[in-house]
Amino acid sequence: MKWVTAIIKPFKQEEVREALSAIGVTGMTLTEVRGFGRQKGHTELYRGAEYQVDFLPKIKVELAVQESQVEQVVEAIREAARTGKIGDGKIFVMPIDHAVRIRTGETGPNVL
Amino acid sequence: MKWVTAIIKPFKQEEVREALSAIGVTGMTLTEVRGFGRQKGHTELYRGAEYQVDFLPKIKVELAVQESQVEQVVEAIREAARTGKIGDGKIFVMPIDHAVRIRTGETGPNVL
Amino acid sequence: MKWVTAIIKPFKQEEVREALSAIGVTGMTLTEVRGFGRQKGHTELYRGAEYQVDFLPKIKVELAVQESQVEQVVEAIREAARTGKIGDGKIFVMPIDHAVRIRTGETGPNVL
Amino acid sequence: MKKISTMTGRVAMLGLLLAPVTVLAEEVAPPPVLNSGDTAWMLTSAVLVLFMTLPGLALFYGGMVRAKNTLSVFMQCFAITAVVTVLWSLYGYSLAFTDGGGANALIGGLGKAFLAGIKVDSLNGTIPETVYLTFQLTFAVITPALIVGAFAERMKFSALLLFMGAWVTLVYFPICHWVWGGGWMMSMGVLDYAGGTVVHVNAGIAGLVTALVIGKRKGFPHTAMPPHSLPLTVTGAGMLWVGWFGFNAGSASAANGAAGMAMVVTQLATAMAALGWMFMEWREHGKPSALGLTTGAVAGLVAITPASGFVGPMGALALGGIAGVVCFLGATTLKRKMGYDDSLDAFGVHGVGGIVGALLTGVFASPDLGGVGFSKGLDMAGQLMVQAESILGTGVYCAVVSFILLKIIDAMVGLRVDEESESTGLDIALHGERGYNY
Amino acid sequence: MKKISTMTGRVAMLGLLLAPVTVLAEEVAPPPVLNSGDTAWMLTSAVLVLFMTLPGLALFYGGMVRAKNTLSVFMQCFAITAVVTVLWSLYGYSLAFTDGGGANALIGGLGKAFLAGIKVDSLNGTIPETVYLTFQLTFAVITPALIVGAFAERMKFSALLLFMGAWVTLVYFPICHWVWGGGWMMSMGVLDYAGGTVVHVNAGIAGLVTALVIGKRKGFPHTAMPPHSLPLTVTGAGMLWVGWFGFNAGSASAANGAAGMAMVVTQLATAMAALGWMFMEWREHGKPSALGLTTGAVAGLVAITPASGFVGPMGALALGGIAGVVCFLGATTLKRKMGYDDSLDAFGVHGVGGIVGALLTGVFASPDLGGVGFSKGLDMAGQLMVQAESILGTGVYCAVVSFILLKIIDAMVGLRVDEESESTGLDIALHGERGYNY
Amino acid sequence: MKKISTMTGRVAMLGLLLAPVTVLAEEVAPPPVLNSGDTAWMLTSAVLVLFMTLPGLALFYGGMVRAKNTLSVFMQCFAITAVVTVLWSLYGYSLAFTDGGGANALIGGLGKAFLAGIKVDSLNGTIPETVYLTFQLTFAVITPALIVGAFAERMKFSALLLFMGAWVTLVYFPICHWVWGGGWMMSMGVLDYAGGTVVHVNAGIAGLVTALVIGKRKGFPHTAMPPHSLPLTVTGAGMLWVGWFGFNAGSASAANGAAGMAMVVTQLATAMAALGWMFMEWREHGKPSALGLTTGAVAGLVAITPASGFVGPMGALALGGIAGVVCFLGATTLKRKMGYDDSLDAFGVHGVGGIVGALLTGVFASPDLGGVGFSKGLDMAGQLMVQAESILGTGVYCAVVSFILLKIIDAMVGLRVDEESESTGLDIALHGERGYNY
Ligand SMILES: Nc1ncnc2c1ncn2[C@@H]1O[C@H](COP(=O)(O)OP(=O)(O)O)[C@@H](O)[C@H]1O
Ligand SMILES: Nc1ncnc2c1ncn2[C@@H]1O[C@H](COP(=O)(O)OP(=O)(O)O)[C@@H](O)[C@H]1O
Ligand SMILES: Nc1ncnc2c1ncn2[C@@H]1O[C@H](COP(=O)(O)OP(=O)(O)O)[C@@H](O)[C@H]1O
Repeated sequence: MKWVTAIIKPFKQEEVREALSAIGVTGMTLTEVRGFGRQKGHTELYRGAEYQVDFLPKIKVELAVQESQVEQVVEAIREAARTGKIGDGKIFVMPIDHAVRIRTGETGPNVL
Repeated sequence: MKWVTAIIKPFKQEEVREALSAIGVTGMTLTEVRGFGRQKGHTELYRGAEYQVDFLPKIKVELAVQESQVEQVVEAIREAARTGKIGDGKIFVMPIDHAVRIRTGETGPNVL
Repeated sequence: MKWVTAIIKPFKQEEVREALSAIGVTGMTLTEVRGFGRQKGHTELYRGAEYQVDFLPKIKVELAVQESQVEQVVEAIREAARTGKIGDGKIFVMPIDHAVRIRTGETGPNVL
Repeated sequence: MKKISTMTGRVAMLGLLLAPVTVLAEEVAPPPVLNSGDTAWMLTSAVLVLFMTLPGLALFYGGMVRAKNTLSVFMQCFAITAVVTVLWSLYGYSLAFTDGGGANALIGGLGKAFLAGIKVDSLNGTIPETVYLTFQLTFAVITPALIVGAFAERMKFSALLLFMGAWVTLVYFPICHWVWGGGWMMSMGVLDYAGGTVVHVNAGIAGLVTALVIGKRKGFPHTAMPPHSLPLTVTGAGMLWVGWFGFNAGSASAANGAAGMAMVVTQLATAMAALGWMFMEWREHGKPSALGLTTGAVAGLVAITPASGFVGPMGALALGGIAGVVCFLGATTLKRKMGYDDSLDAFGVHGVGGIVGALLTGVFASPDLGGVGFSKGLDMAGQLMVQAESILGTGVYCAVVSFILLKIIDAMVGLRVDEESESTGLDIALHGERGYNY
Repeated sequence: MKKISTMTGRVAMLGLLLAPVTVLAEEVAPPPVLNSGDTAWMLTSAVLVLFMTLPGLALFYGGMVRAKNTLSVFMQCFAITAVVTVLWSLYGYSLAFTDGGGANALIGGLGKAFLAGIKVDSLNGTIPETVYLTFQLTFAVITPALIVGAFAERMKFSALLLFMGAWVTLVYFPICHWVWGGGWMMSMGVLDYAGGTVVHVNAGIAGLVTALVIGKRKGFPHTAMPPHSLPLTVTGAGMLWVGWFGFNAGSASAANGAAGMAMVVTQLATAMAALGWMFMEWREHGKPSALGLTTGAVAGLVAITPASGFVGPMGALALGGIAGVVCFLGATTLKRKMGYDDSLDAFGVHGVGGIVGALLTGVFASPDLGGVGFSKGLDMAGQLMVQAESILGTGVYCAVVSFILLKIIDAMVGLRVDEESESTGLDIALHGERGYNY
Repeated sequence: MKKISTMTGRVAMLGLLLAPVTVLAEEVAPPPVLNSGDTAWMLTSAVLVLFMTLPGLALFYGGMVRAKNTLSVFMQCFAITAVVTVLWSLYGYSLAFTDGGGANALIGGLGKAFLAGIKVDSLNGTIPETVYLTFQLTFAVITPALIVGAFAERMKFSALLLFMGAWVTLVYFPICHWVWGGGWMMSMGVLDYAGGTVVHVNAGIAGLVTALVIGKRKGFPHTAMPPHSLPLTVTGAGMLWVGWFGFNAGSASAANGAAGMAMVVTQLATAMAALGWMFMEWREHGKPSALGLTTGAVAGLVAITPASGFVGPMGALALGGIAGVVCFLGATTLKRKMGYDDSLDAFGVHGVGGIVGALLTGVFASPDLGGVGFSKGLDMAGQLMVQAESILGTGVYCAVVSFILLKIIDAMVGLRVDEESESTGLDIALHGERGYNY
């Protein structure tokens, strides 16, 4: 089982969820995060003083998937989240040792 | 050392923290997240229009634990977070290569 | 590639970002989290009743880095985030299997 | 407010004794004419008192609950306003403020049901009757809205509508008639300028009964349930404070010296009560809190309400200081000891504050303490007895009827939401909305 | 408000017929003197109506948009206030309320441009002209601010300033003159006490046209765009409710029985409309919502506006109930069917509510239904015709001129922000600020 | 406000010269009688000015600080209100507004300490003295509350209570006496209708001194400290705007033409100042911000305050425009150049705006510019000199005494919280509460 973490643009959230549902993903977890990267931030005003805001609002999508599904999932996110403009974000895949469903105590592939 | 990530129902936060403290866990980090899964969302109203909200508020509990403690920790979370109803959440265990305590620079098991 | 997760004090955010930029890190993702640890919380008042708040506001910094950079990155965070007082936080390093830049589809080291 | 208090105001102004003038005034007064200044102030006062509920009290209470229940509280305040307004026009005003004939000691008549016979040029004293009835309506609105604090975060909305409709009809309208409409308490000589018993004791007791009948919130008192947005609460407290000048100074029914004195004593008592609560909290817990300071202010406003036409400035300072300290104990020690879950301290602040204020009115109205004097034929002991009787009368009647109503409604539709709704929060469970989508 | 309505108020009070007295009053009236009570109420009313916009409407609308656009809405309400205030002093008041000579049916003159000749002791009726002109100004401010609801979340700020400056000049000032300044609608005998057509139909139609011209928000109606902070919205609704007493009861131009009756009927219609919307929503969707209840209240306030000097209490209840139900359909079914994106229902609530209210004024003004009667020489059918004509006249003129203005400004600077700004949010894109930094 | 201004109002109305009438009026005036219209407006005005502080200013400031300090600001505004209210009743009113005998140029007497002798029927002009003293109290409340903006986010609450208690006693009460109570500035003929020097220059200078003595916030100006909730701030600005009509138009002490003219000029100056700041910001930074627009409005309100009884509408437009531009420079360029940390621009807006307004009053009061004329025997140069002297007198006295008080209190309890508390935030560190628990 793998842990897929994707950082995406907030307004792409709905499209990504739909793309994932379309390929049979039934669970995921989202977090509001702030991203720093190549995409430049913006200037804000406060009483006539300007200051630079480097962090931009992003959404972090995290989901555990079967090893066999990883490629498909990454692909689905990539396509749905892509605008082609800087700041589209990244996807990272990490290993999972073990998973448990709290309700039933099931472990392994059944958890998903 | 392992990284345990649990997605739980918000009102179970206190019980989970207590269960973990009870077995000697001294540190953890919580994040407000939104979860999508088998548990269905709800309908919201806006000026007479209904729309479906699929994401539900959840709490993500993350904690690094000694390898030897993993099972006990997973068990404690599972018991404390369980209601038996859909949406109770999952627990994922991932590998940690390395850990450092910022204050002291200590690494390894002492970090926890 | 490694996934570095650091839990730091909120007011250290700017210094950590600068320290990382200084050593050439170009991307990272921040999340507001609540931390439980050795640092004791505080008491809050509600209509004359006191209750203990155990969770303290923290910032989670996450960034993927090349294996070769890990040490330098950890060091930079450690120095920038350190106050020497309890609650400074921890740094965890985890393995990444695979990474993709959404915009371009690039994978591997180029993603960063 | 109301006839008796207006007279009292005038009496005070003339520096004469109460009773003879009242009689005199009734005998020789020329037909009343509209006074545009009095009308201007009473139009404004009606606006101010409505502002106390919308959005004042809604903010005060709405900020204090958890985020998942905030809209339910706002909604309850608005719905109560709407329901009571309609009932007031149908029969409430008539029951409270017309002559009930043989039953007049207990209830008014139906002569003005549907606001029949009230014309553009109808007067009440020197102001249009329309203004008078709207001003009184705003009191009928805020009283049930105050009760919301006691059962917040767990009552069904349908049960709330039924309860509030029945409660104003069977509890508020009669008690209002007793004190201001010519009923038995008025005859007894109770001093209640702007509603210490009618509004605050009444709402506080109803709140206590409701909290007991509906039971504690899941997790209370074990789980901390901190206010989700104190800036909203403190903002609401500010609005209550300023709106209360309509409540108290408006109860003079005129723009005159009585209104002015009510304004001063209201301001002084509120300030002292705020400081009183603040210092108690500082002493007991080492820190003064914003919620404490502002709750103290509300306690002061409550306590000065019955007294605001009868006490002098220094009496008001004393009364306010006492109220701040006693209500602090009411909302903290008493509640903890008794173990009921009065979510937002409707009883702790309004019940306790109302009782303290009503009793102390019987003290500080004393001319020796700067007040305007007691009701005809009463000395301090006598007045205190009358005040106590009116508190008791209000409390017992209110408690019994409220209890019965709650039991009936519980049997009909259930008072309380199910566990799942309570843990999801009333906003989504009952109203299909979330307070915030940041 | 305004001359005609004040008279009507007085007429009603005297229980006489409208026309003869009007003539009489004009013939024999002694030179008017300042009445301090009337002045006090009108000073207060001006404050209340400004309060409706700042911060009432700003909160009502600002809470309903997404967090990334909230400041843009607040900003628009404030900027409109500032711009209209300046234009009013330069020529607006003069165009609306002075005699336009030969063109008087269509527009006033420039005799009081720059507020020339208005002195400390100038009077309008029994109040200073300064107070009168400020009271009227607050109406000129809120009308364009209401339109904001229709195009929220996508208009350029520069385009907004140009549009609003031009719109009040070419649409509001003339229509205001038509109805209250001596223009053709006034001559026709239209009954519009406080601005059913001038303010609400006008703003509603302008909103509809703007929504159509500027197009839908990206993602509408597919993407859910829930209000980011309903507590702000509901708070704003409360402020609108209380401020509206300045709007309607202030339109009596005096602190008298007419003001009092306007206050009562406003309260009753609002309460019924709130309940009407609530029950419709409950029936249709199984849950009553806070936004629904408060939107219903606003719909009631809108609908009673033209009627508030002419109907009785029971007529107001009926009118409010109808308005609540019809506006519910307007903001939901109608909008969905037609597919336009009136973001915050400026048309659905103010347009529809204004039309319903203006028409029903022609019904419930009937003495048989408790009203004060129709304009001279008109029966119900006749009055209804006049009301319909004034709605139509306002609607068509407003629609045509608004459309032309929007097209010109679109050509000049572009009406709409680019896609990236829309998705970032107007707050950062246009104003360099974020609403919240928690 | 206050005796002199009321007279000025009347003078303006009569179109006569100031001095003779004053004398005349004092000689021949019949015993004053209560005017219910004036009283209604002054009751309302007192409510409006209190509303400016609670919750207006609390919201304006409370939204601008970081989330972790928001309650501390709300708390400070409320606590100041409570403390000043009590001191006002004990000796403040007496020191400010009674005759100080030999010392009268500098301070009043103690004849009305404890509000002794103030009865329900005591009058001040045509209104009850109780109303007059409450109205004046609301000015004494808001002045120290304005200072809060200068040292927000770092002062100890205990130090704040001590400082504010001492400051109103030793700075505000005397200066209030100087200008309005019969002191030396009044004798000199200064024109300060509603508190340009007494309130705004005074608070601004005290703020500047406090900011300098207490030092910069940790991280200033390096770290961005953006407002945590601009919707709260803008809402507060709206409340300040509407409440200010009580401040300025209430300073007529009557519901008359002077009040009406004060209302108009207040509205015009505010609108122009808002636009002035907005356009400056747009030019300098490419974007107009909501905080800028509303701060400009506040700057306009400040600047028109001393002038509001003396200038005409077009003078007000000019004065407002100038104030908007100059205060923009004060809160941005000046602050950056000097490097002090006036957190929320108490000096930049109130100090600078107050000075600009007080000086320009000496210009636009000119009858040639539509004003009502200068004080007896003064031409523009003379009046300007008097205005400058009063600014200087206020500024120097206030600065010196504030400085000494701060140093004493610093030695006693420490002015500033420790570093840890500052970084945790005052809400938790000092008050044991958090603003938000979403
Ligand atoms: N090394 C990294 N580790 C973790 N998150 C990163 C990293 N680099 C970028 N991100 C996240 O991805 C987002 C987009 O990255 P950015 O460099 O702006 O654009 P792009 O992904 O198109 O190259 C950032 O805002 C940040 O949240
Ligand atoms: N594959 C997944 N990856 C990450 N998080 C998941 C995954 N599946 C579910 N979750 C999280 O767990 C929560 C509960 O899952 P759900 O399927 O609703 O119920 P249950 O865990 O009882 O089967 C979800 O709301 C989501 O936050
Ligand atoms: N085992 C853990 N797993 C995950 N996060 C932890 C763990 N222990 C501590 N933390 C995080 O680190 C923060 C600081 O830890 P704490 O024990 O208070 O101080 P210190 O790091 O100085 O020893 C905590 O608030 C929590 O967010």
